[in-house]
Amino acid sequence: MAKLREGARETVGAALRDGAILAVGGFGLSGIPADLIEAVRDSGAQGLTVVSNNMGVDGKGLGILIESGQVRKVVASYVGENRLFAQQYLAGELEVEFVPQGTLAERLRAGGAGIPAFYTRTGVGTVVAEGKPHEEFDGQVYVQERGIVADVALVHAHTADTEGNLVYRYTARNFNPVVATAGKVTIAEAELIVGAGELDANHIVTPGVFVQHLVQSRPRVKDIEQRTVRLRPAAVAHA
Amino acid sequence: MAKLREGARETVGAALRDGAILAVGGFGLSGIPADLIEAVRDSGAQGLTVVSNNMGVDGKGLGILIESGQVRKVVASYVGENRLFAQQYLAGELEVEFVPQGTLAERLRAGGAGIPAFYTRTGVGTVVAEGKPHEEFDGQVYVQERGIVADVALVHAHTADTEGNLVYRYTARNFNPVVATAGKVTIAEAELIVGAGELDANHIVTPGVFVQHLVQSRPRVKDIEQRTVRLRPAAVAHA
Amino acid sequence: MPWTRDEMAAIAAQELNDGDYVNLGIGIPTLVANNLPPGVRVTLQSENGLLGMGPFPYEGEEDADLINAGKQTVTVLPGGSIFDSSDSFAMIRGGHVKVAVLGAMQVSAEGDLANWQIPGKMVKGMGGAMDLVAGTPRIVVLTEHVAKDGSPKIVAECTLPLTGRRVVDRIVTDLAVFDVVTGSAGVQGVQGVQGGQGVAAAPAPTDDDGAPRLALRRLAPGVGLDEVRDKTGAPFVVVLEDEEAASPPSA
Amino acid sequence: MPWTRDEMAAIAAQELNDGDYVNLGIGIPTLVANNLPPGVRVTLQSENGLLGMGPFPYEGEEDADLINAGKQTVTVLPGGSIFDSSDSFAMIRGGHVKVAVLGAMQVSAEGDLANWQIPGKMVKGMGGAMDLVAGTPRIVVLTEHVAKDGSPKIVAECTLPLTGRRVVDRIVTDLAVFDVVTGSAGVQGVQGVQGGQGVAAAPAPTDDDGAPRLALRRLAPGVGLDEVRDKTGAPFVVVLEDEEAASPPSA
Repeated sequence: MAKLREGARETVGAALRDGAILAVGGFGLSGIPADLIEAVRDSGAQGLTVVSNNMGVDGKGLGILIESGQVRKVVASYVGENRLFAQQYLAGELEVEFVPQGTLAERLRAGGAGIPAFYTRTGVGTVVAEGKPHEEFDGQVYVQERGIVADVALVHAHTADTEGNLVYRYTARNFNPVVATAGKVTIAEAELIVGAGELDANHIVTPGVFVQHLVQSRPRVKDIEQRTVRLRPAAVAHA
Repeated sequence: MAKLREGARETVGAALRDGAILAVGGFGLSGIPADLIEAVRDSGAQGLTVVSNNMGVDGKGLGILIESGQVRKVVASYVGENRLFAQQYLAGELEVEFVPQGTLAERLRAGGAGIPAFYTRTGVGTVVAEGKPHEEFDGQVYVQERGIVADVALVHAHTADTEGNLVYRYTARNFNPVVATAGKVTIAEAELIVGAGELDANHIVTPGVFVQHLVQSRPRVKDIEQRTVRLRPAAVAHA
Repeated sequence: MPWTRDEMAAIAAQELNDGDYVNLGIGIPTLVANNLPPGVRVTLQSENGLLGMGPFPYEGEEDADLINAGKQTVTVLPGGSIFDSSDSFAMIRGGHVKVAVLGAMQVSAEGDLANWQIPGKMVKGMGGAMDLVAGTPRIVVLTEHVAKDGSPKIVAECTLPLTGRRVVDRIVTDLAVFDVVTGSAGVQGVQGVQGGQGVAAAPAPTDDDGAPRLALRRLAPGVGLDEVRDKTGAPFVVVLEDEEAASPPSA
Repeated sequence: MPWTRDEMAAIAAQELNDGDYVNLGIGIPTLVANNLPPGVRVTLQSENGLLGMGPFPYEGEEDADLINAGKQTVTVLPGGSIFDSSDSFAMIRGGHVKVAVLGAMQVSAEGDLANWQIPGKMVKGMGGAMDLVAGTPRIVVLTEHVAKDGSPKIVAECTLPLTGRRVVDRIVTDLAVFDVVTGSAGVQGVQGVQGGQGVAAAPAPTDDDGAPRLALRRLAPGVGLDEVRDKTGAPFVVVLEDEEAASPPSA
């Protein structure tokens, strides 16, 4: 069964329906499936619920789906600086569910792992725990959080093989592996696609079983939100 | 802070107390921390609760702790062919809690991840769910299972660096990574120990934060429980 | 003539579609890998942390660090991957492995499975079987029709401790193939079979409470319905899926 | 004279022991890494999936695939490791990262922390802060003593939405250091300070219900107790930990 698909647009378009729950990998603008997000825009699917740690910035990353008005609800831990997002939110056009970052990661992992609910101390005594079941274990109070299963999951990998196995590069890994597990249909884009057996089985982060469709990402300069550098030590002169 | 220790015996002896809960990596005899298990025997610690997928075989792996009579309770998914184990169990000298393999893995992961309890379909309607809280989510009934935190966790890695980062080899990985997270004190043995930076940061499976002590394992021929092979195709004669 | 173990495995293998991820239990289920239909390539999962399990290694190439869930030395195919036990069962519990083929001590008419414990005798443990039957969308049981003492393995209700309740979808034995069906699913229209060798329509179990029930789907060549009835400890309806299995093509 | 931001960071850094795994929040907390006591080497965790975070890269070596939780380009030190977000928070929630140094909008006398939301203004989200305060054994808050409008950040009760309840262990400001203590813990024996510049014993808060309370531990050089009282919106006991900080050595 071939997982490799020709176009991001066709692949995402075929998988996405109006009102779908979409889980998207990435942290800030790092490791986001940029081609697949553009394909969501091009699909024209409306009323989407987007589950992702961040919502990009104005005009970049998931920000483009805010611009296009396709998002009905956002489930995220941090929505950063996105003016249009703020406008839509304040105008009541956008519903937002804030989820602590670790709880969000665990809810996605749980959804992918067949775990409908788990308990965490995170958020106990705060607004995020309001209305949720609480339970005491060994004298500590915990709040129950639910797993998240997405209709479609979109991830960005550095290298994939034709079996759908994925590896990531540095912190571009972030939410991608858990998002990959949480989709009923998972679509991965990869910068490099190699043949089966070219990745070391011991190094694979996302086994192919989680990936239904794979597309080659197109070359692009990756965005950096906070370009921070240090001065080079004075060069040592060599004779 | 140096994590590298000189002897398995001294390291385990210093960490272990009578009545301790011990979590041990490995699947069957594959990937077991053989030196560390011998060090437990040598420590003489009594009344141990041992959490491990299997209990070795007679005289091998965790079987040696059954022989030495140091184990009070076993938490495992499969205890295989271990006659002495059977004797001690039937004589009431040994308490056994059978836990489905996936639930055991998840309970160890949960314990290490600060999750006191989670829900699973596994075991619903069977003896393993008896007496445990049940809850319905989206029309399905699930049983609540608890995280496991061990006093001491013992794991076997293929390669470690001096920061305690671990990588494993093929299916000798098995329970080791989750066991490593579940110990208040985690002791790792490794076949090969390299300097910090010699392992690719992207390939590390167990980050050093989970490992308090590291010892070099001594060379030994690894046991194989079921040696299964196939016939080589007839050699092609070359001129 | 009852089916051989390889024939049984081949029947179970017909369940599998190209590209499926499959977990095969110890015993007869392992034979499924060698009896796949042409053009069907599946990826085998071993719950100790291996996807893309290959054949046994050549002699001298056994590796203690590369075993399957039955603790047998195996190989990993190109495109395979290694992961830890919690990730392995996340895969299983989450329903990502689509089919599991398992052995059985007993299967009930409602699809309950018992395959891990015989009280009074030594208890070995359930291993990963409880997770597999709870998490995997399709469970196929592959077993001899009767136990070594001749007693039925397919029973009205399991007397052995359960591995899972209402988890089995299909039972393949050396004598017959049964489906566990719910309500009228899968038994629409046909309430018996025409022709064949003494095969006659059986009344559906009268309880109509939505509980799953057994439907006989295939008989091994030359095996009669009476023999299957004799050796089966549970009521079943007869809804052969493939008349060619019981009678020669009519055209 | 109030402490500078680097001095504040150095005080917070005294919390850290050689070999500790530490998470530093955005803002002043990031300065802790540059102000460690001699001989103390700590490993920095960044909750987006990095352990062993190194300094910013040299210009031209920035890598969009290697950032910290503040979305700044960083480096990874030898011995560092990369993991996914669920593993990162397993580490945090499980208490394996021993100390977190965070900023604050408000801290209450009981150690409640508010640092993620100002209702009515735009809500940006809590990111990983709720997980960090819930899971990390020791939470140090590093903040200016008062807000930009001069109002106290240390308050009897937080009016802003909480990040966590009873989670803060120590507060380091530009004026003073406080501990959040429970019962008689940490305030045994000493009920005030001797000598110093107008520093006098303060009565312990009368409620003895086991709720945590604030203890003043250090004053910045030349900063008086009255100033700290004026600028602090919560009662506190005075139990200076280090008399040298308030008065010259007596011998």
